[in-house]
Amino acid sequence: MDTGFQLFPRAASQIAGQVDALVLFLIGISLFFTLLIFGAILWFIIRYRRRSPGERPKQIHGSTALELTWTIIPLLITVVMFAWGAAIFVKAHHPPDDAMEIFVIGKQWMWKIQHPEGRREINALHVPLGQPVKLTLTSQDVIHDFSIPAFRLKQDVVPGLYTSEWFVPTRIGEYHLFCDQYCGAKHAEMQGIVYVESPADYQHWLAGDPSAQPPSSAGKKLFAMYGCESCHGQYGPTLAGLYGTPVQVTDEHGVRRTVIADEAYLRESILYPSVKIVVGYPNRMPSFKSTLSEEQVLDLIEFIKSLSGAAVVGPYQGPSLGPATQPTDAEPKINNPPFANYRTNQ
Amino acid sequence: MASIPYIPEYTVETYLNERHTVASWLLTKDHKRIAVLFMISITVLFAIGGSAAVVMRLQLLTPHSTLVEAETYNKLFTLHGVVMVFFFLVPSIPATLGNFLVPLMIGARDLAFPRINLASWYLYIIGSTLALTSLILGGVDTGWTFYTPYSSTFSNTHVILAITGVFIVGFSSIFTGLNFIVTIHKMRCPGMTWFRLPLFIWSMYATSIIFVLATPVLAITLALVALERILGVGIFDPALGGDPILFQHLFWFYSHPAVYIMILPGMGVISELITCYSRKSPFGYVFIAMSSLAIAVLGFLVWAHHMFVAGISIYGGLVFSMLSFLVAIPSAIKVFNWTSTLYKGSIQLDTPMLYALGFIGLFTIGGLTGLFLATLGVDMHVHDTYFVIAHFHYIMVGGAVMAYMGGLHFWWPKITGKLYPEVWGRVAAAILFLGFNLTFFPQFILGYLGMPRRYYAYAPEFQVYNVMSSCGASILAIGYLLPFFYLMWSLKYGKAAGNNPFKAAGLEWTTASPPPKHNFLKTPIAGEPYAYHEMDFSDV
Amino acid sequence: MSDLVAEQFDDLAQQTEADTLGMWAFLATEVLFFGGMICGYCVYRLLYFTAWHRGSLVCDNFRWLGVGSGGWNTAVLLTSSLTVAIGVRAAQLGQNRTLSIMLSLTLILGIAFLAIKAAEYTHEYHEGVVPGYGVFHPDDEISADLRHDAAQMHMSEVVLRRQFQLFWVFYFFMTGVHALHMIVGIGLFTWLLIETRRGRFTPQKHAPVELMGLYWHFVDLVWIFLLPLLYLVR
Amino acid sequence: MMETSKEKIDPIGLYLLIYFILLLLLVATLSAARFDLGPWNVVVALAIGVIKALLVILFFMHVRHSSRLTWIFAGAAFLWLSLLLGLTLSEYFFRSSHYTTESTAPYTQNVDR
Repeated sequence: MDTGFQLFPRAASQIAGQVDALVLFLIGISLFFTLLIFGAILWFIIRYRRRSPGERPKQIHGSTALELTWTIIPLLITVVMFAWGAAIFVKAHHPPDDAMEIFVIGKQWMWKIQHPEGRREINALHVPLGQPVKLTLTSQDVIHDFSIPAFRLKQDVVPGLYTSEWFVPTRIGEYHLFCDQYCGAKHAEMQGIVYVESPADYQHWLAGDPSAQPPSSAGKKLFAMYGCESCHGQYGPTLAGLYGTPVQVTDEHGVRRTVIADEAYLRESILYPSVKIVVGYPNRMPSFKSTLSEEQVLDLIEFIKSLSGAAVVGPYQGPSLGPATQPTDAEPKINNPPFANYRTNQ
Repeated sequence: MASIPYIPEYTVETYLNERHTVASWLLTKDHKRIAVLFMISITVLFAIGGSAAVVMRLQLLTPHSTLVEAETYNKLFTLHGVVMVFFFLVPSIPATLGNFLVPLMIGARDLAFPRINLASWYLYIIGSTLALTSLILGGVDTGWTFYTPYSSTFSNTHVILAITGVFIVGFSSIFTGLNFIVTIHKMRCPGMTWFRLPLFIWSMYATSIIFVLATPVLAITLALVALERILGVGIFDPALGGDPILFQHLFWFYSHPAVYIMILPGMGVISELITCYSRKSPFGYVFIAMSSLAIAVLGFLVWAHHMFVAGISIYGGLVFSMLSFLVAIPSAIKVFNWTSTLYKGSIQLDTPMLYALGFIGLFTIGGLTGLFLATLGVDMHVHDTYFVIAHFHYIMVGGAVMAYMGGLHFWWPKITGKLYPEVWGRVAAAILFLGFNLTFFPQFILGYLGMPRRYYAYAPEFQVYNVMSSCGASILAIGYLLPFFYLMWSLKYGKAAGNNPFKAAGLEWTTASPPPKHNFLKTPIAGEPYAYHEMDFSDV
Repeated sequence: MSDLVAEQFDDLAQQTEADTLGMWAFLATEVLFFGGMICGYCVYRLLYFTAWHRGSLVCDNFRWLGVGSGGWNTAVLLTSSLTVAIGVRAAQLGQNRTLSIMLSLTLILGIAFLAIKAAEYTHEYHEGVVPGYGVFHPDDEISADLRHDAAQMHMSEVVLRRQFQLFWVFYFFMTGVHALHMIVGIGLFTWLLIETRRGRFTPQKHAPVELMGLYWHFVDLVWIFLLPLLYLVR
Repeated sequence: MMETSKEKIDPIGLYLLIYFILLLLLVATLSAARFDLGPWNVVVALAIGVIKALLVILFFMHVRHSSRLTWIFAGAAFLWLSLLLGLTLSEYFFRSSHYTTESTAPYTQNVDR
């Protein structure tokens, strides 16, 4: 981190150059108008200083032509500013389809970052050079803001909402990662470092950590640790090949229905098992709501999915993954439960 | 201009010496006394907010200073924000100069509802007492924006007390706005048509529209946050089904028009100062007046430019960015018209004029940097950094406070009947201008380098600019203390000011200073505004 | 200057116009005050329509003679608006007897409104839908409906319960603030009744009656919009 | 009310008529709620509400023969309300289909207060 006399932060992402160009244009415009105003004032107060106490200047009440000029010209300039800024903004909110997906959870005063290959890191983000990276962000408590000045990017991390941002690192090095939205006492300590490495170094780093294993194997360990196999071996419903298949369930007030065992169903059965009981089995499964963390639930779901060998890839999510827009009066779409078609191949 | 013969002011009974009992001040219905009461209470609050700022600047001298820990620093910037925004900037010009001058400038004996005006002061006192009690009991650490779910669920500081204080002071400004609107509509003296109104009155009218139409939404939003905090229900807390972005929508629906509440009165003061000290009628009077209204109305359409990165949709970003550029145009018109008013004038650089010219310069920079923030592409980078801090301080401190100081000096003879020392005034204005620029210009660079706001410690490479900023802050502090001293000094030793010491046009300068209880001995007849061509400057 | 006109006004007409304008400006703040709540309500209605639909059905089930309590309340308030309007007319004509009758009728109707509201609140308390620390346990019949809705909407029942609770937060907050305005209105009208008995109002000087009338009509106006928003979400 | 001169006083009959219409509209609102018109339910209910509101404002609040200024004040209040509702709801409405994390809230503690 060189601490020389900087005017501009280093540009290390694909839009950094464009944002800097736009800012130079804006600085140019501002400089022009500032000098125009300051110059005019200085010139007038010298040229028209009061020469005698009784001096009475000739009154000028205004000129509509002049007024129109300094209404229309600023209007045109602002239209250009708007268009240029909007172009960058829209581009920055449409990631390419081949972007590498990284899942970021903001938690009070630390960043938990999870790579697709399962590698997890705290307050650090390793990204390969030149590879488009899409971050999917959410928060566990208050609003944070994932901001990387060198990439000229920031996106609020809102609890209860998936927001996303994407970039293409263009320069190897270590860059600041700040939390930009006030989030409590240690808001100033919620910082991190973004390491941009060459693809080779990145793979090396990725492979370097033995503990990192794909979530499904982590899920397998959890499955054993919490004794799930003791029931789901014989008494409880078998989980092999369960994912994606219809299941006969009776919900609490005795209505028997078939439900597709997607992530939402798996997740609900882990956290609130009594809501849907598989036909033919007693309602004896304990709730794991208070014992399992979010990552563990995701790992378990991955493990169950690996039992049936399925991996569902989700479509592009759009700029901010906010609260679901309830289908107001339309017939509820059975085949589109929120969680199902969101990619979770951790 | 019907000019009233000059009456030595000591023989006539003025609003200051008609009665001296404490009750005559605390239960007064005279708009001039209420203005003075506001002036005192606002100065006290400004001092509290300012001292918080000084401690923050000292903390930021070094990257990891231990002057104050994290929690204390968070409480300091919240206090600085809440006190400066709700208790100083919003009421400063309307409640002091506005209360004093609106009836005088339109030739009325008093505001339409004097008792409501006094109630407004009492609400202000109750509100500020509550806010300061929350400070004494341990302070609030949510920032003046009270963003949920932090303020409603996660913060364990005195949020409800502070919210009640701000809720009550909101009604104080509603009452002021109500009073001004009805007074300007119904109590103008004969001959005072709408387009003969002084431009200060136009800006007061526009500010009152915002007071009346925006403040209630803040009141209800803070009430919802307090409700959520007390009952633990999830209005804005996503863990309980709420939506934090809804809070931001409702909060900024008030808070952006609130920044126009802060700047519009300043613009009104500047129009008066520029015309008086260049002895010229304003260039494009109608355009300046209408741009005040345009700012007030357009100000309500732009609030979500505070939320470009908060998770709103692209549609929202595009619409609000476009509207935010529209609201910049009327401000540009005003700046161009002020500068043109100087053309071919007879300019005298007295203290108020220095403040006015300082205002125009700094407001121009503040306004132009606002365009950076309204541009979507750039806001992605500079949102919630020191760039934003520099921008709004250029508008609020460089603009609103500079105008408040200019207005205070310009009408000080009319309010107190005493002249302030001219030389000291100019020295203070110069110090203020220099100190201000040294404090806030480096923060633009800090912001673009990416230093986030509300950080009590920062990365070492930002230290150079922070040190410059802290030095500037100390000069700025001196710049504010100086006027306090020589204005107090002038109360006793200042020369007696006649009716119109600065040869300004306006009905308030036709009556005695300080004016009698009912402002005018007989109801004036208003002629052309800014009639500097008819005025006789012989006896200067 | 007779005590009829305050010192800062030139004549009575100016004072009346100023008072009316002042009242309308104040009502504008009230519109925005309720507007903030309605904005929050509408956003959540857009986001959580199922919960809003269920909540509205529950709050409309407090019925008497086949008409929901919302309907009865609106009828009561409309009648009180009538009596206020006739009362104001009587004040203008100086018929003090009619004025005092109308004012007392308005008071009775106002208290009737609050009584219906109180009955409704207790009913809802017994149904367990009052949100707040540990008080939110909708009784089984409502919970069953919620589970059915959750299953139909294919979402977790716990989440729907939270959204359902949010409906009740808005219901109690909006009707609560409205009831508060009713209580203030009743207090003002009691003061008006006392002043009328003292014969203070003449055809020239009856501004307080008109202003309080405007305030009462506004509170009735708010309820006119609260009825479809809260009770009739279908 | 503008001046208190005689001709501005409305006959009692007018008030009774307006009151009767308002009751009719109330019955209409309640009965309209019984039919399931889908999204149109909201529109009908609010439309009747607006008509009732206009009746109360124009006749009971005497705005009918008040100064044009009172019209502007009343109109401004409701215009600003529509500004707040319109812009906020349109922003929510145009949000791309995103998925609330509530049903899948990545919380370790699913608070159920």
